[in-house]
Amino acid sequence: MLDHPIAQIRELRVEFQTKDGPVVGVENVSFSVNPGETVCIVGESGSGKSVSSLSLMRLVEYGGGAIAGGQLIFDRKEGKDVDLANVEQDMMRQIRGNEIGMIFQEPMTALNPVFTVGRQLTEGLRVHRGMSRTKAEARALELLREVRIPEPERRLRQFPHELSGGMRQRVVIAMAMACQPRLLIADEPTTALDVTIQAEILALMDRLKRETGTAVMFITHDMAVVAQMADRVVVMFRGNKVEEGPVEQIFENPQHDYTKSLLAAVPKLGEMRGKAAPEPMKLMGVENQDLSPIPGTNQTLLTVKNLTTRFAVKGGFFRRTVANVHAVEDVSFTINKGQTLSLVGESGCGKSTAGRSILRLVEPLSGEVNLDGVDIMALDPRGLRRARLDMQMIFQDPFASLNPQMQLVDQVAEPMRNYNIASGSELSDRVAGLFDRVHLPRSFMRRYPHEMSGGQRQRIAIARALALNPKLIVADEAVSALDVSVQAQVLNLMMELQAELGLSYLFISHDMAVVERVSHYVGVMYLGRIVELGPRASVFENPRHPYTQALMKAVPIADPRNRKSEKDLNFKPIPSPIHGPGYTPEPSAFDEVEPGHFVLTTDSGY
Amino acid sequence: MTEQKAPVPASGPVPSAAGPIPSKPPRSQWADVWDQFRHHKGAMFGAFVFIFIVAGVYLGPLVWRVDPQFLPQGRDFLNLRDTRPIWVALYDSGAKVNWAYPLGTDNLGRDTLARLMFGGRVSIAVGLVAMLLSLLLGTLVGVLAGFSRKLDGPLMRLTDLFLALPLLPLILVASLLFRESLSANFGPEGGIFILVVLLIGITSWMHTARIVRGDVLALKEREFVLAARSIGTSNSKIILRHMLPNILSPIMVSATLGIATAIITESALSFLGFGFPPDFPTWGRLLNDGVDRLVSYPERPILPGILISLTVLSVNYLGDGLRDALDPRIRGR
Amino acid sequence: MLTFTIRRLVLAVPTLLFISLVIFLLLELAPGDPMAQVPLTVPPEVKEKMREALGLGQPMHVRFWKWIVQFFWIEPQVLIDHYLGTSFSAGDLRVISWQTRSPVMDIVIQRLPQTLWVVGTAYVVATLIAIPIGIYSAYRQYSWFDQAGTFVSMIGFSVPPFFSGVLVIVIFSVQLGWFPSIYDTTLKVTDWDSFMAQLRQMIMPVTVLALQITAQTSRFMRASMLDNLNQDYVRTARAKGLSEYSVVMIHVLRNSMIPVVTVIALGVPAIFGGAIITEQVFKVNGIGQLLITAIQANDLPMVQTLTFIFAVLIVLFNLIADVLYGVLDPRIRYD
Amino acid sequence: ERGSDGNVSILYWQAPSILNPFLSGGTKDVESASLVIEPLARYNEAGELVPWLVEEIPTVENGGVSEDLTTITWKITPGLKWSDGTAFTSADVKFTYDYCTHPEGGCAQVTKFEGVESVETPDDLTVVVNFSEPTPFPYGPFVGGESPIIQAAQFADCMGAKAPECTEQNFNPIGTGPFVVDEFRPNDVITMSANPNFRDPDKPAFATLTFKGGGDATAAGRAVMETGEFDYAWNLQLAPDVIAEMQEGGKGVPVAGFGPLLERIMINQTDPSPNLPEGERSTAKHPHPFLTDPAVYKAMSMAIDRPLLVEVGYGQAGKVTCNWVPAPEAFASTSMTCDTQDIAGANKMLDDAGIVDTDGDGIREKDGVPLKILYQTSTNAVRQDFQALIKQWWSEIGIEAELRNVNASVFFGGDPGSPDTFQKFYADVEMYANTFNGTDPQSYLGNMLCDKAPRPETQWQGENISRWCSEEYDALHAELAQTAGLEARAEIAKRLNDMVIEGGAMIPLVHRGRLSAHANTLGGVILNVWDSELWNVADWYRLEGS
Ligand SMILES: Nc1ncnc2c1ncn2[C@@H]1O[C@H](COP(=O)(O)OP(=O)(O)OP(=O)(O)O)[C@@H](O)[C@H]1O
Ligand SMILES: Nc1ncnc2c1ncn2[C@@H]1O[C@H](COP(=O)(O)OP(=O)(O)OP(=O)(O)O)[C@@H](O)[C@H]1O
Ligand SMILES: [Mg+2]
Ligand SMILES: [Mg+2]
Repeated sequence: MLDHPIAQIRELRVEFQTKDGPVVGVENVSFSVNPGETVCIVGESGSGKSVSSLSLMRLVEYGGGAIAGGQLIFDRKEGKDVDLANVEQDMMRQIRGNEIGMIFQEPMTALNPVFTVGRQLTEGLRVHRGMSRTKAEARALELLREVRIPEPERRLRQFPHELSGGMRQRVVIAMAMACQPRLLIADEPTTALDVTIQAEILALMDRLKRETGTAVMFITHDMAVVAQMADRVVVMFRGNKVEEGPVEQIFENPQHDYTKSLLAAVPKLGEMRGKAAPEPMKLMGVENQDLSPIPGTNQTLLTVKNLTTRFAVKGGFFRRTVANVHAVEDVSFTINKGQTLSLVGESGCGKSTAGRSILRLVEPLSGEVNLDGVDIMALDPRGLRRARLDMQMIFQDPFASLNPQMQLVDQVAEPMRNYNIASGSELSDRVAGLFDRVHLPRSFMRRYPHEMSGGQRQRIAIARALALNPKLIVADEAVSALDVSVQAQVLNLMMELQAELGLSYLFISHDMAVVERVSHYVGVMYLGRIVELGPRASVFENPRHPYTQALMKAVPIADPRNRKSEKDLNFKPIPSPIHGPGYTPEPSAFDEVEPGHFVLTTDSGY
Repeated sequence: MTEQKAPVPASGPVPSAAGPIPSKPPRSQWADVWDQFRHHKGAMFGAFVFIFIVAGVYLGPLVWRVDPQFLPQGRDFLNLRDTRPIWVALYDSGAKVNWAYPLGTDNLGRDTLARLMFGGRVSIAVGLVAMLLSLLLGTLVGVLAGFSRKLDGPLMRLTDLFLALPLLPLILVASLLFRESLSANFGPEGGIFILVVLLIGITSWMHTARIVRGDVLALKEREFVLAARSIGTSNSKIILRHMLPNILSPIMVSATLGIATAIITESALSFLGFGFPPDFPTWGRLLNDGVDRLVSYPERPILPGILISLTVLSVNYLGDGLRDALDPRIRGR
Repeated sequence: MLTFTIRRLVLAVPTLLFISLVIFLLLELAPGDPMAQVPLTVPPEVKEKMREALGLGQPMHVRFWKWIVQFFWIEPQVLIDHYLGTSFSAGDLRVISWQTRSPVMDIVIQRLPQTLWVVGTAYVVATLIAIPIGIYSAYRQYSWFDQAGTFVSMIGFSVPPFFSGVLVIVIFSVQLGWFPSIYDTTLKVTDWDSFMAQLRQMIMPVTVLALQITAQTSRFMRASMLDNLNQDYVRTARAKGLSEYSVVMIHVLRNSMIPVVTVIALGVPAIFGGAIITEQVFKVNGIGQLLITAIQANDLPMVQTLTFIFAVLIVLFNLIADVLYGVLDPRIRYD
Repeated sequence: ERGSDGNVSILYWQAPSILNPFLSGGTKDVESASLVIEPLARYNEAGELVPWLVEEIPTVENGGVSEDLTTITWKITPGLKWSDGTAFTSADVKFTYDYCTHPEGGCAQVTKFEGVESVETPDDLTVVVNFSEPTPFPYGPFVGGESPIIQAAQFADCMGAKAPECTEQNFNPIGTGPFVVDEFRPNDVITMSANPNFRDPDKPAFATLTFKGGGDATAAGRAVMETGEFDYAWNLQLAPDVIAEMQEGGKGVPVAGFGPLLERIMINQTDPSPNLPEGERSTAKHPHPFLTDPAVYKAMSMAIDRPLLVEVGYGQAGKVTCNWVPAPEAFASTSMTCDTQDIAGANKMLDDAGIVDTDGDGIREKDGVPLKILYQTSTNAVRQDFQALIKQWWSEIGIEAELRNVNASVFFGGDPGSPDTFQKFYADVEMYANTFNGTDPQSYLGNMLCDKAPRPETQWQGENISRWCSEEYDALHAELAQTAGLEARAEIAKRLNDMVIEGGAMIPLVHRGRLSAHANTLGGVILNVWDSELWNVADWYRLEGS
C-alpha cells in the first residue's frame, strides 16, 4: 500500500481560451507522487509547471483554463482513488486545503492584506475540521510554532504587511500544513526570497516532510534547490515532460538535451575557484564560444568615498523628520575600467540605494563620487544630465523597467533622442546595431514589452543602457528575475560587452554563485555598510567577516550529494536601519587582512 | 485602477542563445490598433452608431434641405404646426401627419427633423469640445499634482475650491465679463459657444484631476519612470511619453462620462437662460422644451432624449474599444 | 492617524477661508440684484431704499468681514444657546437672508430633513443596489447580466432628471394615480398611515435620483472587483478549500470595498448639496431648491452660507475618505 | 359654517419668502400675506373699491374726502378684532403708516404713502389721512393687498433698521384676515388655520389651509387639473394647448381675468451699439439710426400677427390690443386697430420711405445702415416662441433680428453693473410685460416722461425704458395730474396713450390676463386681477357631492 502513489497525473492536457483561439498550457504530461516522497518539477518559466499543479487542485479553471484531457488520480484517505479531473467543485472544496495543501510563489501577494494572519490561518481549520474559534486559534498557534516563527502569539493578530517576506512565507506554509494534507504542492516557494531565508524555508519544509510523512510536489526552476530537496525530478519543457528520474541520476547522467543545457547554465559556487578573472559560461549548443577570461584594466574609473544616504521618516504634527532610514552608511569603494565590482547582501541592506546614489537618482546625504575625473556630487542638474551619458543603469525587474506602452525601438532610441546624439536614419541604424549587439532580431523592433520573454526584455534594458556608450553600468539585480538558462545568456552577454567595450559594472545581486562568476571585486553589504570588500578570490575563498561566512553557508549547492541540514544555519533577524534624528553612526573602519581585502572592524550590528 | 498584469510570457527560446520567438512580420502600430479595434464588438457598434449620428447631423442637412428655423406663415402656420411623426398614423388614423414632415413639427410649425439635425450639430460640438477641455484641465492638474510634491497640496485645494463653487453665479460672472467681447469677435453664436464650452469645461474637470493624480502617484513609483530619468529624459518628456499613455484608460472613462455631462449641462444652461439664443436649438433644449407637452406629443422630448442617450452610449462603447485598442498589452492578446 | 487628522483639520482652516473669499467675490461680481423679484411697479427709488436697508450700501470688505464674524462667531453661539439654554448670542446680528429677512441657519436647518430623507435615502438605496450589481457584474464579466448592467447604467447616466422626473410623474401620478406628484414637506411620520404616505411621496424622487447614483457606483464597484478577483490571495483562499461565497463575499469584497467606500464617502457632500433639478421637479423644497431660489433672488448671504457649508463638507469628507481608507486598509498608515 | 370644510390647498409656483408685504413687494408674498392681514378697502373683480375693514368708501359726496382733495377720513367698522383677540384700532393704522415711512425701514410699499403728510387718529375708529397737496385719487394708503394693516403691538419693536431682524413677526403676522399662520417655512410651505376671531362667525369655511410654493407652472397646473392634489394654482403662464391638455384631466378648471398687464416690445430710441464708449451706449446722446423712423416701427408693428400670438401664447388669457393702457375699460383707447397682419402693407411702407435693400442681402438699409436688430427678452417658453415668430415676420419685411434671452433675475434685476438688464437696454428692441396697481393710470403714464429715462447719471434707474421723449407729452401729463373727474382724466389718458404708440416708443402685443386654475370641488373662487387673487378666500367653500 505504501508505494501506491498518492497522486498520478496521466496524459494531462490543459487549454486556455484566448482571443486568438485556444492555447495549450501543458500537453501529455504524466508523472506520479508517492507517499513521503519529494518530487521536484523543474523547467524554465512558462514550461507548464504551475499549470500542472493548479490542475491537480482544479484551480486552473479560475484562471481561464480547462482540463482538456487526461486523468488526475488522487488517492483519498479511505484508500479510494478518484479522478480529480471530473469531480464536482463541491468535492474539490473538501480536498483543497484539507487533503492537498498548496504554497504559492509570491509571499507578498499570496496573503489577503486586510485580514489578520490568525484569521487567514484558522479559516481552513474551521471549514474542514469544524473547529471552534478558540480551538482553531490554538491550533494556529501550534502551527506557527512548528514553522518557527518568533513570537507566534503576536503574529496571529498582525496583518501580512507587518511581517517580513520570510515570515510571510512561513505563514503560507503553516496555512498549507494546517489540515495535515497528504500531499503538499509548493510552487516556487523560495524564488522571491533571499538566500538566507530560502535556506531556512527549505530546511523547514524538509523537516516538516520528514515529521509528517507528507508527500511533496516541489516546483522550482532553480537546479540548486532541486539538488537540495528532491527525491525524484521531473523536467518540463514547453508544456511537455522531457525527463524524469531520481535526483542523482538527473544530475549525474542527464539524458535529454534540455536537461543538460539546464544543468550547464547553472552557476555553481566554487566553480571559479582558482581563476584570476571572470570568464563567460560554457553553454550547451552554442558553437565557437569565446571563453577567454576578462582581465580588465587597473585604471580607476569610479571612486566612491564615504557615501551616505538616508531617507527621512516624517511624522508628527509639523511633518518634521522624526527618524532616518540609514540605507547606505559610509560606503567607499573603487571600480576599475573594464572590471566588475559586485555588491551582495540580503534584501534591504542598501544595495540598490547605493547604486542609485551613485547616479544621483536618489540624493545622497554626503560623500564623494568621482567618475572618470568628474565630481558627480558637485554637478548642477544640467551637468548631471550630461554626466549620465557616462553611467547607466539596468534594473532588476524587466517587466517593470520598460514602459508597457512603448515600442521597443522607441525605448532603445529614447536616450539618443534625449541627448540629440542621432536622428533620422542614423538613429535607426544605431538602434538596429544595438539590437544586434544584444543578440535580438531586428524584427523585434516594433514589438511591445509584453510580447517578449523576460530574458529578451532584459536585453532591451541592456541595449537601452548601452545606447549612450556609457563607461559605467550599474546592474541592479539585472539577472535575478530570469530563468537559469536565460540568466546564463544575459550574463554571457554582459561579459562579452565588457570584453569588447571595456565597460565597468557595478553588479548588484544576492546570488553568490552568479557574483562569483562575474566579478573582479566583491563587496558584501550588511545594514548599509560594506562589511567585507576585496578581490573575488579572496572574499570567496577566505571569507573573514562572520556575516560573509554565514552567507556562504546558506547558498544551496547544485549537488544532490552535498545537502545542507538545518543545523548549519544560524541567522539572526536583521536589526532595523531606522534611527532617531540624534543618532550618529560610527565611521566605518577596516582591517586589511590581505592585500586589497578589507574587513569591517566597526560593529555592523551582526 | 491597478496595472494590468503582464500576461505569462510565451514559452521561451531554449537552449540556443537569444533564440528568437517565431517572429511575426513587423506591423505598423496603427494597423495593429485598427485590427484590435475591429474585433471589439461593442466598439464597432459604438463607432457605427456614433458615425451614423455625426454623419446624420452634419451631412443630413445636405439631403434634408429644410431650414430648422423656418416658420410657416399665415394659414399654413395653423395647418402645419403640431404635426405628428408619420408613424403615429399607424395606430391613430385621426392623427395630423404630413409626409413632408416625417418627424412632425413643433408648436410653431418648425420641422422636427431639421431641428434635430441642427441641434445635434451644436450638442455634439459642445459635448466634444467641452469634454476635451475638461479632460485637458483635469489631466493637467492631475498630472502636475501627482508629479510634483510641491504643487500637490495647492492644486488639490484648488480642486476642492472648484468643487464647492456654485455653477450659476460663475456663469453669470463669466457671461458678464466676456460675452460682449466674445460675441464681437466670434459672432453671437460663436461667442456663446465658446462661453458655454469654457464654462462647462472649467466646472467639470475636478473628478478627472483626482483620478489622474492617483494614477500618476502610483506610476511615479514604477521602475520604468526611474529608468527614464536615468537615461536623461526630462520631466516633461517623462510625463508625455511615459505617464500619459499609461493613464489613458481612466482618462477615456472620464471622457465618455464627460460628453454626457456636457450635453446635459448645456441643456440645463439653456433652461436657465444662459445658453444659446432661443432660436438656436440643441438637443438638450429640444428635450427640455418638449417636456411640457409630454403627454400629447411624447415624441418631442423622447426623440432628442434617445439621441442623447444613443450618443452617450456609443461614445462609451467607442471609448471602451479605443482604450483596449490603444493598450498594447490588451491588444496583444 | 490622529495627528494626521488634526493636521489636516488645521490646514483646512486657511483653505476654507480662501474658498469663502473666492465665493464671496464671485457672488459680488455676478450681476443681479436682490430686488429682482420686486414687481416693476415699484419705482427705482424705493428699490434703492430697500437695498440700503439690507446693508448693500457698505463697502465689500466690510460686508465680508461682517459675514465672517456672523458665521464663525455668532452662529456657533446661537447653537450653544440652543442646546444649553445660555444666552451668549442675545442681541447679536446673525447671518440674515435678504429674501426672507430671517436667519439663514434657521432655514437651512428647516430644510435639512427633507433633503436628507429624499436625497439621503436615494443615496443609500442606490449604494445598496449598486454594490451587489457591481459585484455580480464583475464576477460574471461579459455575461449578459454584465452587458445589460452597463447598458442600463449608461442610460441612467445620460437621461437628465428633468425628463425622467416628469416622465414618472406623468405615468405614476397622472395616469395611474399611485403616487403624489408634489412632495408634502409638512408630513410628519407618526403612525403607519403617515409612514406609508411618506413612503409613497418619496418613491418617485428617490427612484429618479437613485438611477443616476447607481449607474456610477456600480461601475466603480465592478472595476474594483475585477482588479481584486485576479489577485494572488484569491487563489490562496480557494486553495484553502473555502466556498466560492466566502472567497468572493469575504476575501474579495473586503478588498474591493476600500476604494469604493472612499468614493461613496466623497459623494456624501452632494447629499447635503441637494439635487437641484430633482428637488425642483418633485417640489421637495430641500437644500437644492433653497440654493437655486436664493441664487435667482440674488440672496447673497444665503448663497454664500450654503456654498460655504458645502465647501466645509467637501473638505471634511475628503478627510473622512482619507481616514476611512486608512482604517479599512491596514497597509496605509498616516502619521 | 366655520371650519366645516376641512383643508384647502393652494399652490404657488413661486414660493413666498416672507409674510410681510412691506419688506418684499413680490406678488407671491403680498398674496400669501393677504390671507392674514387686510387693508381698509380693496378692489373687487370689476376694479371697484369695496369697503373691507371700514363702513364705507369715503368720497367727496359722502364727505369722507375733503372738498379740496387733501384729506380722506376712514371710519373703521366697530368691533373688529385681531386674531389674538385684541381690538383693531386706528392706532394700528397709524402705526402701519409710521412703519412703512420710516426712512431706514426700506419699505417696499412706500409709494402707497406718497404725498401723505400725516395720519391722524381722532378716535379709536377714525383715521384721517392728510395729503400735502390736492390728490384727485386719494385711495393709495391702506387700500388694496399691497397696503394692509399690521398690528402695532406686534411690530412695535420692529421699526426702521430693526425691521429685517423681526423674523418671528415677519413670518407670523397677527392679522384680521380669515386665517392665522400656524407654521411658516420660507420658500416652501405655509400652514394656516381659521382665525377664531374672524369678523364673520361663519367664515372661513375651511378649518385649515396649506399654501405650498415652488416648482413650475406646468407642475402646478398638473397638480390641480390633472391629479387633483391641490385646490388652487396661481398664474399658469402656459401655452394654451398645454392648458387645454391639462384641462382634459377633468379635476379642475382654469379661470382668467384681465388687468392692465401688457406684453409689449419696447423700441430703443437711442443707439445701443457696442462700438460706442461705455456710458454713451443707449443714451440720448446717440439717437437710434433707424428705429426712430415712423416707417420702420410702424412696419414692424404691421408685420405682427397679434391674434396668432394670442393663440400660440396665451389663449383665453390674452387679447389683441394696440394700447399701452389696455384696461380699465374707461381708460382704454379705441382709436387704433391692429388685429390683422399686413406684411405687404409693411413692405410698401418701407419701400415708400426709401428704405430698401440696396446690397441684395435681403436686409433693407436706411442711409446705409442695415436693419439688423438685437431682440432681447427674459427666459420664458412663451416669450421665446414669440421671439421666433416675430423674427420670422420681420425677416419677411427685410429686417433681420438676432435673438437673445436673459435670465429673468438678471434681466429684471436692476444691477447697474450688468449689461443685460432691461433698464440698460443694450439691445434694439426688448419684450416684457408691465402693468400698474389699482385702477388709475396716472403714475403709469408718467413712465414715459423724458426725465424718467434710465441713464448713467441715474445709475440706469428709471421707467422710461424706451428713452422716448416728447415735450408735448410731458406737458399733457402735467395737465392730467391737475385734472379731477373720471371722464376728463380718461380723455387725457387716452391721448397720452395714443401719443406713445404713434411716437414709436413701443409695440403693444398682447393684453395679458391672469390665468389661474381651481379644482372642480372648490366653490366661491372669483378671480380678481386688481387686488390679491386670494382676496375672497373667506368665501371659498367645498362644493357638495364631491
Ligand atoms: N491564464 C492563462 N491564460 C492563457 N495562457 C496561460 C494562462 N496561464 C498559463 N498560460 C500558459 O500556459 C503555459 C504554462 O504556464 P505556467 O504558468 O504553468 O508556467 P510555469 O512553468 O509555472 O512558469 P513560471 O516559472 O514563470 O511560473 C504558458 O506558456 C502560458 O502561456
Ligand atoms: N525611497 C525610500 N524611502 C524610504 N526608505 C527607503 C527608500 N528606498 C529604500 N529605503 C529603505 O532603505 C533600505 C535599503 O533599501 P534598498 O532598496 O537599497 O535595499 P536592497 O539591498 O536593494 O534590497 P533588495 O535586495 O530588496 O532590493 C531599506 O530599509 C529600505 O526600506
Ligand atoms: Mg509558475
Ligand atoms: Mg534592491
